[in-house]
Amino acid sequence: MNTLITVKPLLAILAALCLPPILASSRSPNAREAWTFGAALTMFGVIASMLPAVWGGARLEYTLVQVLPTVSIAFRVDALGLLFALVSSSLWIVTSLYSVGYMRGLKEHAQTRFFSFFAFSLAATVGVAFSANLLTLYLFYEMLSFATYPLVTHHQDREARASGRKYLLYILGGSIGLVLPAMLIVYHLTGTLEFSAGGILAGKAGAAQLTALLVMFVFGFAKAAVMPFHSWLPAAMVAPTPVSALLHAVAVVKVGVFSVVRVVTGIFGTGLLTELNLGTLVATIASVTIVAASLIALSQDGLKRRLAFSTIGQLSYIVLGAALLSPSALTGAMLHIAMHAFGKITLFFCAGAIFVATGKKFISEMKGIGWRMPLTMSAFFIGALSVIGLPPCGGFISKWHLVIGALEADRIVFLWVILVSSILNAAYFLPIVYQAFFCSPEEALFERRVQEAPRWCVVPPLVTAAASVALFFYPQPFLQLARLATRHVLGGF
Amino acid sequence: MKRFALLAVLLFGALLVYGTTDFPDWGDPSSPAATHVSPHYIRHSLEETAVPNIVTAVLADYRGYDTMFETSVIFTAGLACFFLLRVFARKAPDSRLYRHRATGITLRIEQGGRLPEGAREFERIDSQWVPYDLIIRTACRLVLPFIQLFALYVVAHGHHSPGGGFQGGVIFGAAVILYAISHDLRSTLQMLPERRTVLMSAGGVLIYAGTGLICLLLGAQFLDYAALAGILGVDPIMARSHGIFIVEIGVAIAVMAVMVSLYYNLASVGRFDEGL
Amino acid sequence: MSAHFPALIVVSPLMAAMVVAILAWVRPGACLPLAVVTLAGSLWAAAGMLWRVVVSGPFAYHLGNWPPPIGIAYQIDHLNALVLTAMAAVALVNLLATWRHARRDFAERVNYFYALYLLFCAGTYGIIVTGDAFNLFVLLEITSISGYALVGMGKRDAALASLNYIFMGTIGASFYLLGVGYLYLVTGTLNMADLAMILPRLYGNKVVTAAFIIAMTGLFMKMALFPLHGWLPNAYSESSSPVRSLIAPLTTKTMVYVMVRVALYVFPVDFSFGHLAFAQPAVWLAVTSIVAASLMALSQTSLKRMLAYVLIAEVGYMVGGFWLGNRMGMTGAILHIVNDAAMTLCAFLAVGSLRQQLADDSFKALRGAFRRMPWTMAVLVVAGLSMIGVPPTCGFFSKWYLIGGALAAGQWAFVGALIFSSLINAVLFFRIFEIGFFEPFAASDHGHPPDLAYAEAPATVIAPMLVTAAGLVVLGLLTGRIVTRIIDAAIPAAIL
Amino acid sequence: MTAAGYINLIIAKYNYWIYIVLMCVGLWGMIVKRNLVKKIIGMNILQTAIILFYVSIATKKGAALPILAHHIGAHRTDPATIINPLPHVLMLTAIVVSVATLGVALALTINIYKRYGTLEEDEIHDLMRNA
Repeated sequence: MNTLITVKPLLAILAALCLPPILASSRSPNAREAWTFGAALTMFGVIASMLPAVWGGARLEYTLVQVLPTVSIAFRVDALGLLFALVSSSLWIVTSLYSVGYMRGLKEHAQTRFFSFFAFSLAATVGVAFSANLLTLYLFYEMLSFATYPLVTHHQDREARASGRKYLLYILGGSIGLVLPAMLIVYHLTGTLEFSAGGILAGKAGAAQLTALLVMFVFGFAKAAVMPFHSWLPAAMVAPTPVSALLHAVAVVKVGVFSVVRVVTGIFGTGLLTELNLGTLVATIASVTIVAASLIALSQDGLKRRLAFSTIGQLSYIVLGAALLSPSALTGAMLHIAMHAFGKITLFFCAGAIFVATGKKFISEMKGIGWRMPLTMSAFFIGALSVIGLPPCGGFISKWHLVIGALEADRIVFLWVILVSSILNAAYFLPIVYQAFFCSPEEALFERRVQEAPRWCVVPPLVTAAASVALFFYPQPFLQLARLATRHVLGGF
Repeated sequence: MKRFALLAVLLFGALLVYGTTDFPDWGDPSSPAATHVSPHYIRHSLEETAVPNIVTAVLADYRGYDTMFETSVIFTAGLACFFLLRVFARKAPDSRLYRHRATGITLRIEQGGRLPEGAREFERIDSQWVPYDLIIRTACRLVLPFIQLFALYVVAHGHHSPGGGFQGGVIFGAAVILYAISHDLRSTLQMLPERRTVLMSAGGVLIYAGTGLICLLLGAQFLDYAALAGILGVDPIMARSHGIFIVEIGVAIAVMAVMVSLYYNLASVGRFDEGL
Repeated sequence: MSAHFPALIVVSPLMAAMVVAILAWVRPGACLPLAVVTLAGSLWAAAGMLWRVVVSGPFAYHLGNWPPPIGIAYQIDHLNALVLTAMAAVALVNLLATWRHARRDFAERVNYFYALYLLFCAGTYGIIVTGDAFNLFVLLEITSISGYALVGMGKRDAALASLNYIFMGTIGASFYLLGVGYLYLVTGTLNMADLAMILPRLYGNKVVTAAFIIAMTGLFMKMALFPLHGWLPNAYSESSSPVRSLIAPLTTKTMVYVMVRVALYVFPVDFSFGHLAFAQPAVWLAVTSIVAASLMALSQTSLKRMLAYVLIAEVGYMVGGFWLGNRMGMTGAILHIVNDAAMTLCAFLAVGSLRQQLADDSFKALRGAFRRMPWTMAVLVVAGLSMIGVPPTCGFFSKWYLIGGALAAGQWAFVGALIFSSLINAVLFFRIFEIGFFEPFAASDHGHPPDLAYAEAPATVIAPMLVTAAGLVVLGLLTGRIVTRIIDAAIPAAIL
Repeated sequence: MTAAGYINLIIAKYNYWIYIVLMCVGLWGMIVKRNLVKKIIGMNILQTAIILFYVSIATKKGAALPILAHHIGAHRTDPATIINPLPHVLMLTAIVVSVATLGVALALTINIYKRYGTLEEDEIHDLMRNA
């Protein structure tokens, strides 16, 4: 494997990081949105331009500053990081479109602040994706925590304050209380924080200590929303929908699971975990979360809350996949980062579109809405299929790999977990779609007159829904990256 | 509180007693303090600085840098009192008291009024005024010149006998304060206005530090009086002696001015109208 | 001229103070420019010395050309050059940021404020560069007396707070003086380097042990380590804002520096850390200090008092880190002297600005502060993040070393205390941010919050604050260089 | 140690015992007294005790003042016959410091009296609580 030194990862981050000052100095809304698109496209362009090199098996590195004598703030673009960055940056473009429609449609206040912190969050997300070591990852992880706070609490009312509190309590409590000491212990044991394929902890500590460390990391990265550190996510749904869509279905939560995957593969190493049988521990925690979250989702009436619990469950698929430690499971986990992202963001976009058009938030108020908003609800249907994991949607591919992975690892229990939860997924999503389209005219709460949300709220979910379908037929870009990453993680170059 | 204090004090005392058991005996000429650095001063100060008073030599030369800051501490205290107490927005007193010199009859003029300037037969007095004791007043006037002369002697003769800038400055300051006590603040202020005390106190320290700075500008280390030899036209060792004298004068001026300024501020509570 | 920097850096603010006192009567307008130019010159000299130390190693300056231990010597090494540069920068930035406030708070006496300010700085710089144990006491008193005066001229109960400060400060300084006297008694010298040479012969001597304990107790009192912190909250909260943001970063940090200097370079390392069983109790004291101060900070209702308690906790960080006795912890402590000075300055400047514009700094007055004073609040956010310990601000990196050192030393209580204090700081600061961000609430949910008048401070106040805030991040990113080039050389090789 | 030993110890260092007593008295006054001026007096006693301590170091039994006659050659001066000048120099500084501290403390006391009309700490605290 050859290593290229290039400033591109930094450029990708700077593309978003430079945006807030520009926004702060521009007064007109049109200019503001134009700059946002510009930044999103630039970022995507820079990230996409790294694809060929990574496909070719190269690794791109850049050291920004030697911040501690043995640890630097450094970037390394490998297949896994690029996969995540690609998903986030491509969806940022779509979300920017959507945000314009949503924020204008609802005449929200403080839009400059909104777009600025949105850019900050994306910069941090890509930073996490490209981190070469745990310190850099932690840096961007914390940056993301603080950048999303003003977005979660955008409405500045009492409910937002309560949610913001909960959000910070979990996220900061986890990162300062658990991840920071765990990271320092790792540094103390090994003298380095560099992610490396075989892990760095092998032979440095006893089994009990390693177990404690692993637990600290898995729960400490509270953005991964592994139960019982999950309840910030439903609370964070008070945010404007674009935030929920991109951050709480893609960027923030995936940063959590991405960090867990990175730590599991790069710090502990799959070999060490297999040896100590620690994978099973994490997989069990993840399984509990998957099933419990799906069950809770069934009982939620708020659409966004149901989506949130669904997200909690889906995130743990990724953790589960990583914890199974078999090649297909790892590939599936990484693919699921992408596939779930496209599916779930579609669902959130739809939820937001419904809110903009009708002001409805609860599922029980949405009977017959399919007649009024057919495009939106069609997109919703496709998104739901993808999240459940049914063809012809991308979600099927990742779940397929996970199932195969469970078989490879010879863990039939977890195969059942995946299957049961898929059924539960179907049980909490499909009724929504069914009621939207197939309820009797008497029951319907809406007139049979097409009245969609503003254009910029409708196009994005259609785009992402189409993308979900397309990913079923052409999963190549992500699949190849995921396979590369798996090979790298398992040490076979 | 008392119990806690007792405990703290006893603990502290016990610590001191513990340390003291290992002290060299009192007055022991072979103790480390008497044998390490100080013999150098005793043996060499005369040949190195041409000052017979070893304390003066150490104070103003070997550890002259300390002494510069010591003078600055005094200056700081003066400035601090001024800063804390001085009342700037002076409002005119509600009433003024005037005493007819010949008869002792006292007039009280209300609402800020005052007697015309030419009324020489009246003098303004403090509200707490008591008839001056002629003996005290006269005696003070008589001894004041001698006190001041002695102060100058103490400054000047610091090289050869106990004394120096601090002692002389304090005595001089005491003379001014004695005048203020025996007469009143108003007449003292006419002799030595507040502005002059501040300028003198700062100027005194500046003389000290400036001497050091001149040494530095002449290419030597800060406060290396030997560098002044060229300017003073003497050999480097005498230059040290003269240098010490110059800074002692600076110290004396600063200390005197600060003493007086402290008295002004404390006695009049910063109002500069009526004192003790 | 640069060879004379060690003397000039102390003498020039001193002489400038005298000149300012004279100019105040002659030409009042010239006082502020003179003060600023002098402090800028000091910073330049400090940076020059730091550069020289890094390039060509430590050097000494013999005042009056008397070789130590006969005369007084200044010893410039990596440790004090670093601290000196930080303090000089803090003093300059603070004056630039707060002279407007000073004009308002002190009215006619503002020129004497500048003179005292310069004296305070001269004393602080002197404490840092001096190599003579007694000279340190004299300089300490210059700093203290000017500090008492500055604090005493504050609002409301300032005089009482300042008098208590005098009592505690005098006891602390007297203890230090007594400790120095004890050492003089058994060694016959006052020069720090000379003391360090002689003391190894005197390990069993009870006088040395007593000297160490007495001097350390005095220093603990001066640096406001719990439970000797009583003077600090009142002194800091009652003084006026330009004074607060000068004294808060400089005083306690300088005293921590003195502790480091005394324990490493006056007493031999194996005495401080090996012979005496002092390190473990000191760490426990630090743990108690951190936990207690953090809890007390929670119960405060005004920003400056809250910060005062946070400051006491930070003192615990440094004391604890230092007495861990290993290289990493000590690096953290020294780094934190610099970082804490910077972040304390940053926080108190923001508080000063808030107080000037909103005329009150109780939590209630902060309602809507983010909309009324966005820049000031942004600075406060950066300072807060640094105190919480969020990368890439400098607070994270000193905490990194401190926790790392504690892990290496197996001091789990200290690890716990640091994490606990970080979390408490997060609560403290976000409580404030919440008030500033959410309140006053809109009339209805999801409505637009009410409009508030924009009340940001003038640009001359904001610019230095922004520089400080940026400095926190730059300091954080430079941690690697500071540690490898400066702090590694500052810690004796005997510390592993 | 025998009783005679203790007595010898006490006699040999008696100046030092006195400074310890003075120091404790000063500290006690500063902590316990509730009147601010008394506290200031305690502070001065504390500082004076240290001066006594330093000056005691300087003493040598039977030695003369550290002022030389001009005609005495330097090489003929025996350090044992002249008391140690250094502590005296240091204490000149310490005296100045204590005077300076006293000045500032008194200035503050005046300001406190102006504000509260009393110098009793308890009464001041009552006033502050009621305000």
